[in-house]
Parts: sequence; C-alpha cells; structure tokens
Amino acid sequence: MTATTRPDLSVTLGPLKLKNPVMTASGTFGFGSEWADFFDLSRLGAIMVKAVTVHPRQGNPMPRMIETAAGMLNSIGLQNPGLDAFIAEKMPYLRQFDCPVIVNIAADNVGDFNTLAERLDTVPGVSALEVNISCPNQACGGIEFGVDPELTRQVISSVRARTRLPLIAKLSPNVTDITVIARAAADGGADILSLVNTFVGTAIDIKRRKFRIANRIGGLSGPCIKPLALYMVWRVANAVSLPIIGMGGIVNASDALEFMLAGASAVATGTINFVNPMAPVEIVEGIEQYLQSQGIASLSEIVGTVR
Amino acid sequence: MTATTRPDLSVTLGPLKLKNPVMTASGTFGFGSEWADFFDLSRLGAIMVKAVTVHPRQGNPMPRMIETAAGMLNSIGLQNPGLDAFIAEKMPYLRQFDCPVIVNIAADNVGDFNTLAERLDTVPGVSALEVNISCPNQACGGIEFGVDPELTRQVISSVRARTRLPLIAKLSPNVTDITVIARAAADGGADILSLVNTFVGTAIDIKRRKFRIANRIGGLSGPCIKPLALYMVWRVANAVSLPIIGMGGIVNASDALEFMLAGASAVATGTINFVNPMAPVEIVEGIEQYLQSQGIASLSEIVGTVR
Amino acid sequence: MRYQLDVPILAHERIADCEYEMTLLSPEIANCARPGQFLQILYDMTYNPFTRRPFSVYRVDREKGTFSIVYLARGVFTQGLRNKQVGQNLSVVGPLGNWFTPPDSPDVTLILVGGGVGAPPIYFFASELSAEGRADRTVVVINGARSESLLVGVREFSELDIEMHFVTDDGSFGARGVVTDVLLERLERQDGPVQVYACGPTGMLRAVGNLCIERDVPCQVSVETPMPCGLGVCMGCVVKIKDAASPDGFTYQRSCYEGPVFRADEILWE
Amino acid sequence: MRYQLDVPILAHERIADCEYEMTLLSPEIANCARPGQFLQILYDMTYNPFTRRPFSVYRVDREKGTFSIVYLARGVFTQGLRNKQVGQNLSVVGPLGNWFTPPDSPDVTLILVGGGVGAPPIYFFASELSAEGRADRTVVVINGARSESLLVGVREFSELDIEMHFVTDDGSFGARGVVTDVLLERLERQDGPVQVYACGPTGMLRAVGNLCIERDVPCQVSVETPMPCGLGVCMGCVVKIKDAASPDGFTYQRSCYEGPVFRADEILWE
Ligand SMILES: Cc1cc2nc3c(=O)[nH]c(=O)nc-3n(C[C@H](O)[C@H](O)[C@H](O)COP(=O)(O)OP(=O)(O)OC[C@H]3O[C@@H](n4cnc5c(N)ncnc54)[C@H](O)[C@@H]3O)c2cc1C
Ligand SMILES: Cc1cc2nc3c(=O)[nH]c(=O)nc-3n(C[C@H](O)[C@H](O)[C@H](O)COP(=O)(O)OP(=O)(O)OC[C@H]3O[C@@H](n4cnc5c(N)ncnc54)[C@H](O)[C@@H]3O)c2cc1C
Ligand SMILES: Cc1cc2nc3c(=O)[nH]c(=O)nc-3n(C[C@H](O)[C@H](O)[C@H](O)COP(=O)(O)O)c2cc1C
Ligand SMILES: Cc1cc2nc3c(=O)[nH]c(=O)nc-3n(C[C@H](O)[C@H](O)[C@H](O)COP(=O)(O)O)c2cc1C
Ligand code: FES
Ligand code: FES
Repeated sequence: MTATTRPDLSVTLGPLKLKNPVMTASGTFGFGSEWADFFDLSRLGAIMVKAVTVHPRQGNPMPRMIETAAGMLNSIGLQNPGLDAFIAEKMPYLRQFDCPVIVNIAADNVGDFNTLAERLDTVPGVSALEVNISCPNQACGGIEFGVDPELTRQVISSVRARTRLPLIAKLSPNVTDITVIARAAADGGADILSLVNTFVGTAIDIKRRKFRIANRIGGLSGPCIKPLALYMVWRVANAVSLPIIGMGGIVNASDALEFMLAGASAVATGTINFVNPMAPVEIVEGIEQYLQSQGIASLSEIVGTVR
Repeated sequence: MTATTRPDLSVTLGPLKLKNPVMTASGTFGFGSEWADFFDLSRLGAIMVKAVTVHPRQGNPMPRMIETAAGMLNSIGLQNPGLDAFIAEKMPYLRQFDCPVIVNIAADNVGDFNTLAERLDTVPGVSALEVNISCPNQACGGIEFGVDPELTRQVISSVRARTRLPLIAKLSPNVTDITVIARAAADGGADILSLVNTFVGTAIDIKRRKFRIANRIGGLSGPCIKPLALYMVWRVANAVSLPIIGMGGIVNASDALEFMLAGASAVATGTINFVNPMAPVEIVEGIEQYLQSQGIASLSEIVGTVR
Repeated sequence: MRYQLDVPILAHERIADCEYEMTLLSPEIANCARPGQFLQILYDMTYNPFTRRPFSVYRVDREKGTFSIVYLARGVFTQGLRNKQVGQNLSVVGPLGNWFTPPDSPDVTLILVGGGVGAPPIYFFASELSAEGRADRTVVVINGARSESLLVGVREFSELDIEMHFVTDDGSFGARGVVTDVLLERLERQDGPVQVYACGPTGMLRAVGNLCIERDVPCQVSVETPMPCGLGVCMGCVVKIKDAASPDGFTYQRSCYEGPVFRADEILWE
Repeated sequence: MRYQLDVPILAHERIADCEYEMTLLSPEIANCARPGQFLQILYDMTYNPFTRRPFSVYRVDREKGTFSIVYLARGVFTQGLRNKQVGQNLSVVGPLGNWFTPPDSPDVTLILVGGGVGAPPIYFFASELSAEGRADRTVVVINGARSESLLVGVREFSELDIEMHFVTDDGSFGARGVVTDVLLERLERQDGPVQVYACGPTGMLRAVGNLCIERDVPCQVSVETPMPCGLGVCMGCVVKIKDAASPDGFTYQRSCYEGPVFRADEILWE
C-alpha cells in the first residue's frame, strides 16, 4: 500500500454495512440532536440512540450518577419519552443524516419487546434494533433477561419473529460466562452482538452513611472497565461466530483498536462522549492513521487477529 | 463519648478476634518480611500471606503485570516456595509478631487443598486458613472452583473436615450472582467470607498486536474495581450471615469505611500496598479518627448500617 | 452555538480565602455567553478526575475576547485547578444551558441574590444590566457568604451602578445574617413590580424561592446539580418540574439543558 | 534500611533532549544509596498513574544530603514528571534493590557500560570508584546513546578521573557505533584481569553479557523490568536465573529484590 492510498475503514456486521466502525453507545448520545454543534452526525459509523421503552419513563430519583476512579456509576432508570414520541419527535431529526440509526429497545417483559420491534420495524430510517437485555438496575423491570441464557434466547427469538431489521443483542457483563449468553442470543436469531453494558456497582457516602446513588446501585462505565470489557469481547469472539460491536471504557483510537484486534468488528464510544464530545470522530481519524502507519489497507484485515 | 476516649477498633469475625479490622490481602504483602522497614507488623489486624501451594510453583512467564486506568492486571501464576518451605522458612518469621497469620491456600484439586489444610492445621502461629477458590487464571489449575456453587461447597467442606482453624472462603467476583457462591461456601462450613478476588481482564499492545500479559489474561485489581467489590460485599452481607472481610480497590480509610458500612466486619488492603507501603497503618489511624469525629464508640456499631 | 475549545489561561489569581479567578482567552465564548450560562471544564487529558465540572461565566470582556470564572478550591478538581499556570491551555465546552431573562417592562425592579460561589453569574447578570444603562430600571444585588473571606466580587460589584447589599453569616462584612433576611426586608420596602433572580446553594435557593412564592414575586433560580455531561444527553442532572399533564405531577428536566435557570414556582424540590 | 519519604525538589533541569535531572533533598537516601540501587517514585496522591515507577540514583551529595535522578520524558509518567516544580514534594520509596559490587582485588580493570537512560547508575558507580582514588585501579566507562542529545552526563563523566569513551549510533558525539563495538575493542586491548558492569536497554545487556561470557569475563548487568511494587512482594519483576537444582533449570528471581544487578552468566534471557 502506498502512503497516499487511504485505508478502507468500512466494516460489515452481518446485514449491516458501515462506512467506518465507530458508533456512539446507547444512552451516552441522547437522540443525536444535542450534538449538532460538535460535528456532522454523518461522520459516524452509526448512532445508537438512548433506550426507548413502550411508554414514557420518568427514570429514577436523583442523585443518579457519581464519579468513581476512572469511571462513573449511573442509575438513570431509562428516562425516555416513550415509543410514540420517539417515532414522532426524534426520528425525523435522525433521518436527515447519512448515518445508520440503531434503536436501543428496553422492556421488562417480552410483550413490550415485541411491541417495540413490531412498531419500529416499519419506521423509515431505523437501520437496526439493539435489544437491551442487560440494563443493570431494577428500573428495567423485575427480570434481567441478559443473565439467563434461556430468557435471552426467548426474548431475542420473539423479537426476531417481529422484525426484518438487523438484530443486535446487547449483552450484560454481570455473568459468570458471557459466551453462554452470547450463544443463547445467537440461537435466538441475533445477527450481531454488542458488549458490554455496564457492570453493577455502588458507592457510599461515609459522612452521611448513605448510598451515593438514590437507587443504591448503578452501572459502572468508563476507562476503569476497559480491561474487563476487552476480555469479554475476546472471549465471545472466540466462541461465537456473530460479528461484535465492542464497547466499555474506550476513550481513544488505541482503545478502539484493542477491541478490534480482540475480535470486535466495530466499536462504540460511551462515557467518553460526556468528556470529549469530539471523541467519536477523533477515533475514526486515529484508526485511519494507525492503519496508514502500519501499512494495512483495510481495517477488516486486523479484526480478531490477536488470539 | 468524650473526645478523650479512644474508640474501640477491635472486631470479631466468628472465631477470629482482631485488634483492628485492617489486614493485608494475599499476594500483595509477600510473607511479611519485606515490610520490616516500614512498620511493625503487630500494628496490623492480621496478615494474609501469599497463596501457598503443596509444591513450589514457578508461576507464569513475564510480562506478568500491566497498569490500567486506576488499576492493574496481574497474572503471577501463584509463584511460591511450596508448603514445606513456607512452614520451614516463612512461618518462623511471621510467628514473632502479635498479629494473626492467615494462610491463603491454593490448589487445582481437592486433594491438594486437603493436604494443605491437614498440614497447616498443626503449624504454630497459623491463625486461620483462607481458601483461594477464586484465582482468576488457568495457572490455578483447570478448574476455577469459585464460579461453581457445588464445587465451592465440596472443596470448603472437604477442607473444613481437615482443620479446626477458622476457615475463610475467598470468593471470586466473576460470577452472575455472588450470593449463590457465598451460600455454598457457608453450607460447606466456612466461618468467614473474604471478597473479592480480582476480576478477569486483559490488555492488548496495538503496535505489537499481542496481549500485554504473557498469559493473555490477568486479574484486575485496584481503585477501578472498588464500586464493583463494594456492591458484592453489600449483596453478600444482605444474603448470608457469615462475617465478611471486604477488599477490592481500598486505598484509604474512607474506602475501608465504605466496605464496613456495606457490611464487611474487616477489610484488606491489596494493590495499594505496592504504592503506599504505609497504607494499612494509615487506614487504621484514619478509621479511628472517623469514629472519633462521628462520636462512635465502637467500630462494630457501624458494620452493615447502610442498607 | 456550543464550542469545544482549548483555550489559554491569561491570568489566575487568588481573590479571597480559597477563591480563585481564572481568566481565559476565547472570543467565541466571550461573544456568545449570557449570564447564567456555564462551561464544562476538563481537568486534563489524562482524564483524572474523569469528567468535566461546571463553572459559571463570571466576567467577560468582549473587546479583548476574554472571560473568567471564579472557583472555590474545595475538592479534588478545584484544588487541582489551582496548579494550572498562566500560559497552559484548558479544555472548555460551552457556553451551556439557559440564562437569566430580564422582564420586558423597564418598570420592574430586579433583585439579584447570590450566595457563596453562586455569585459569579449574579455578577455577570448585574454587570450586563448595569451596562445597558437604563436609569429607569432599578437593579438590586444581595450578595452573601459565610464570611468576608468567602464573598465573591466585593470590589467588582461595588463598581457597578446598582443598589448593593453585602451580607455575611458572621457579620464580618456588610450586614450580619443571611441573604433572605435582606431580601425579605427589601421586598417589604418595595411598592412597584419586582422580580427576583438567585444563584447559590440549594438550601438558599429554596428559601429565596419560597419567600417569593409566598409573596407572588416572580423568581428565577439557577440550580446546582451534578453535571456528568453538561450536554443534555446523560440525564444525570435532572430536576423535578411541575407538570400537570404528567400522571406523577412532574417531569424531570435537565438542569444543563432546559436549565440551570428555572422558575422557582415550577420546581418540585426533593 | 528502606524509607518511604516525602522529599522536596531542590532543582529540576533539562540536561539533554527530553532528558531531565531532578535533585531531591533526603539525607537518608543520600547516605545509604549505593550504585545500582533505585527509588520508586509516586506520581502524586491522586494515584494516577496509579503505580510508582523505578528510577536509578544518579548523583549523591552526602554532605548536602541530596541526590538526583535523570529521566527521559517519554510516557505518561515521565512526561508528567516534567511539570513538577522546585519546592514541591515527591514521595519516594528506597533505596531499593542490590548494587554493583567491585572485585576485592585492586588489580582488576573495571569496565562500566551505560546505554541511554541506563547511564545514571553507571555514573554513580564510576564516581564512587573515582572518589576512592585508588590510582592502582583502572576504571573505564563506555557511555552510549542513539545520538548526542540523548547522552547522559557528558560533562559529569568527563570530570571524573577515569578512562572515558562516548559512543553514539549516529556519530554525533564520540565514536560512531554501539557500546559493544567499543567494549570489544577495549577487551581485546586488555591483558590483566577485567570485570564488566552494564546498565541499559535489554538488547544491549544481552549483547554485552554474551560478549563477556564468550570471553570468560565476569560481568554484572542491571536489568530493566516492570516494577509494580519494587518491594519484593508482587512477583511482577522476575527474571529467569539459572538453577541446576530446579527441575526447569531456572528459578524466577525478583529484579527489585535479588536484583536489579545479576551476573550476566546466570540470566536466562527470555
Ligand atoms: C451550573 C453550575 C455552575 C457552577 N458554577 C460554579 C462556579 O462558578 N464556581 C464554583 O466554584 N463552583 C461552581 N459550581 C459547582 C462546581 O462545579 C462543583 O462543586 C465542582 O464539582 C467541585 O469540584 P471538586 O472536585 O473541587 O469538588 P468535589 O470533590 O466534587 O466536592 C467538594 C465538596 O463539594 C461538595 N459538592 C460537590 N459537588 C456538589 C454539588 N453539585 N452540590 C453540592 N455540593 C457539592 C462535595 O460533597 C464536597 O464536600 C457550579 C455548578 C453548576 C451545576
Ligand atoms: C531498576 C530500574 C531503574 C530505572 N532507572 C531509570 C532512570 O534512571 N531513568 C529513566 O528515565 N528510566 C529509568 N527506568 C525506566 C523507567 O522506570 C520506566 O521506563 C518508566 O516506567 C517510564 O514511565 P513512563 O510512564 O514515562 O513511560 P511508559 O508510558 O511506561 O513507557 C514509555 C515507553 O517506554 C516503554 N517502556 C516503558 N517501560 C518500559 C520498560 N520497563 N522496559 C522497556 N520499555 C519500557 C513503553 O513501551 C513506551 O514505549 C528504570 C527502570 C528500572 C527497572
Ligand atoms: C449515562 C448512561 C446511560 C446509559 N444508557 C443506556 C441505555 O439506555 N441502553 C443501553 O443499552 N446502554 C446504556 N448505557 C450503557 C452504554 O451504552 C455502554 O454500554 C456502557 O456505558 C459501556 O461503555 P463506556 O464504558 O464506553 O461508557 C448507558 C451508559 C451510561 C453511562
Ligand atoms: C499481584 C497480586 C497477587 C495476588 N495474589 C493473590 C493470591 O496469591 N491469593 C489470593 O487469594 N489473592 C491474590 N490476589 C488478590 C488480592 O488478594 C485481592 O483480592 C485483590 O487484589 C483485590 O484487592 P485490591 O484491589 O485492593 O488489590 C493478588 C493480587 C495481586 C494484585
Ligand atoms: S448533565 Fe448530562 S444531561 Fe445534563
Ligand atoms: S516489583 Fe514487585 S516483586 Fe519486584
């Protein structure tokens, strides 16, 4: 490859083709409109919007978030305007960009997941569904589907039956063996796996002798979880043949490349979006530079090459 | 309480009585002799020595450790001189101090655990055994006992039958529901639970396209894991009635107190020992100051009060 | 327009006990920031502390293209901020959030209440009102703190063409007492229409808000919540805003986006 | 005795391209440090970077109770170190590890080989030997680096009463080539007994060690490994040391405790 040829950053995740591998993780990028001043959303590989539930949700009481060593705990409780408002008010904005829109859907029962899938199946501009079976707090409902292989299979296959859209199963890291859940999601008919969601954690205020989060527990995200998320991506990549969207603590191109070398075909930036709103596009540029400096013509060549 | 009365820092963990709640976590304090220049070991609540196996172990190839965001990954592979050398060469030194010695035992089969328990049962100066069923890398042997409740129960009850010493089960955090393992350890006859051991993780060098650790994966420790460890301690404290030794990312008295408020009766300092060799005694002092400033007469009053 | 910019530190001075003013060069921000808006400041590129922290715009000099913030060195972030040197760059995102809006009518007397490190946006607002130079409008500022050494902008406020009240808990400067004492007294003396604006600790905002609600005085308060993103996407900064249409009687609104300035009578304090 | 101390920075200077010397006040360390020993330095109390990093003692002034280190600003830690100001304190643990031991016999010619930032302990050793002032003992130093701008201690070494050789990859200072070229040539010229000491990058140590082993010249090398604790407890710094008694033919020894100085012929390079 000569220095002047630009490396090919496009990636294919089963039915989903992206111009570059960098997406924004659900819940860390709103519904996109807040970012208009920072960069053109068309520069993203894809946008994963905040979790949508059938009905609007107020979410949990405050305080909802607390910073920890190299990370943060959050317990938002899925505050969102609900399916109708999402379709009516958020999609028209998102549709304008040359950027696939992946809708993260959350529910505490299979029926609601079905409703979400059926309704979104026909909404113009929706490129894929990401099934959030891994929300780490009770606000998602009594059951955390993502820690049980059988429930995982059931909910994924039920959603599968209701949409022709590419289906992404978003896995929880709070499990003994994530490959078991990954296989269950594959069996249920997922096209793509995304991992990881947040790790369950907490923090205590010793002066007030209370939890620092109103909901007592929250989900840990940020650089602190990167080694754990990377391990899980590597494990799943070696166990299941579905393409993977890797995330967890990515702050720069080097982190993103670690995930791809471990087996992710694409990545998502989460908490770093709060800190460096330009991170997603800087990562796209950084990956391109890396490929150029390493003399690699196409990004897909390196996916999963560290075994 | 008047300002002049010194608060009572002593704690009782089932059969184990300690003058203060601060121990040094296994594998982060050697066999104690390396610390002679820093402080008198008698100032510790207890010392938990590095894992001892029946036969000497060389451990894993280098590199064995890598720093991560607010933490480190390690894959030492249980390098240790073996049971005979431990008894002959390490115990005489440790016996000199007014400080309980807790011996961390590791094995890849129940037979070896039995041997360790039988032999150590009669060694003068050994105050308790900590059964390491949670070593996060394959070097511990094919089976990670600590992720399977039935194996956990078996190994703990087998060791239980071979020693009168107080028995501590050291739990792995790499599980879907740590309370299930905690209950299994209780059923097996453990007197005390210690948690958490390290979380499985990895890191990749993107230039060399290789894992940064020779063994590919390692155990994550340090401040980054504190929110996760604290959550697990709180979960176990609310599910099982055994006393808990809490650890994972503690760097100062405030962190230690968080664990105690969440339900730990004692704590252990791990990776921070590498960075601040004085941490254990500074934490003892910090806890005392906290109790004084809060007007609490006895440390045990606050254990598990944040629910 | 919201910017992400690396801007140089032009001046950095201790202005009171543990209080510092930092002046930064950014024509973009100096030109478009409005009183009550804030910036998200990054500690440094090592991301430790990890997240940005919100600081209000204190003074702007549109000609020089500079603005400043005032901070109280109290936690890891603000204590570390003290070590930043003139000449170094700081990464800022902003200006963010909404702002204090004066009533259209010039007849209304404006009472601005600042408490502790809530004073910076109050100063910015007062200086803008004062610069408008409308002699027909009365602007009153009540600036309070625990003691003199924690009062922000004693000299700066005094140079404005406004009615100025200082108040400290310990009486070390100005009146002894709390800002609501002065506010109550000032409201009682007032005949014409009045509107109150406040920024300060939550307890103070509640007290000021309630006092105004009881007297039917319109009041805008700038609330202080954690601001994990400041960009309107994380939902970690919400406040309960009364909403008859909602079954709960409220909806959560983002203090970084719909706020930080809300009408006091709309807030459901938790 | 190993200390954990907060010690003030007395001087901090750029001495070459990206290379800095930092002088610290600590009579304890100045008094007991020996050539080849190192210190574990903490970045700061926020623990980010989290762990300490090892730096060799470069110069000591026992009368003033001071010592210095030299570092190459290359990664997060060492680039950040540059910002530390004179007057600030740094937390150090040490002195740690073993040291270079001269042979008892004065007849032996000592050849000290330093490479890049491996030069500091070589300088310390050379200056101690030179201070002993035993005219009967020949001390030779070969100090190499990629180019002049990375050579440590050009002036300092030249002031010692020793036989001095500088060598750079690009010939920008001293001989062109690598330290082993000069070493080989110097060993070939030598009749009497000789002993070699080396500190530098692993590749260089191997080359120097092998060269000596082939010629039956005793050689001590100071190895560089990660040092997560530096205290002998973490086992993250081990090197394979030949051991006939072990079934594997080696045992792992701690470069922070049994080392960092090992006999070249005992090391099993990985
Ligand atoms: C819109 C807005 C504008 C602000 N403007 C300014 C400003 O101009 N100047 C200024 O100094 N500060 C301002 N703040 C507050 C400031 O951003 C935070 O207090 C900051 O996080 C302090 O960081 P720290 O790490 O130094 O303190 P921390 O270590 O985070 O906290 C120090 C102490 O303050 C307490 N504390 C921290 N955050 C809060 C909070 N949100 N509410 C109540 N108590 C808290 C902690 O409990 C602790 O006791 C503003 C906040 C908001 C929301
Ligand atoms: C006993 C001993 C004494 C030392 N004395 C000195 C000294 O006097 N002066 C000095 O400048 N350095 C010295 N070092 C090396 C220094 O401690 C490390 O290189 C340090 O970790 C650099 O930190 P950093 O964060 O700046 O670089 P990092 O970000 O950790 O690394 C910067 C670059 O150096 C490479 N690197 C880092 N550590 C090592 C390593 N251990 N081996 C090989 N490559 C590495 C990285 O891959 C990277 O390319 C010594 C090391 C040892 C073991
Ligand atoms: C504030 C916040 C809100 C989130 N909301 C969602 C969500 O609605 N749906 C979802 O699947 N994941 C959600 N996540 C998880 C992220 O998408 C991502 O999986 C996780 O944060 C790990 O990536 P990171 O470490 O880069 O942040 C949320 C994370 C954060 C921090
Ligand atoms: C280098 C290293 C070696 C360890 N060795 C052992 C061991 O031999 N046995 C054991 O039970 N735990 C071992 N651990 C785990 C610690 O005892 C502790 O459970 C863990 O590090 C979490 O605490 P921390 O975050 O405070 O370090 C080791 C940890 C480290 C970092
Ligand atoms: S701070 Fe994130 S939405 Fe307001
Ligand atoms: S660095 Fe920890 S044992 Fe040597």
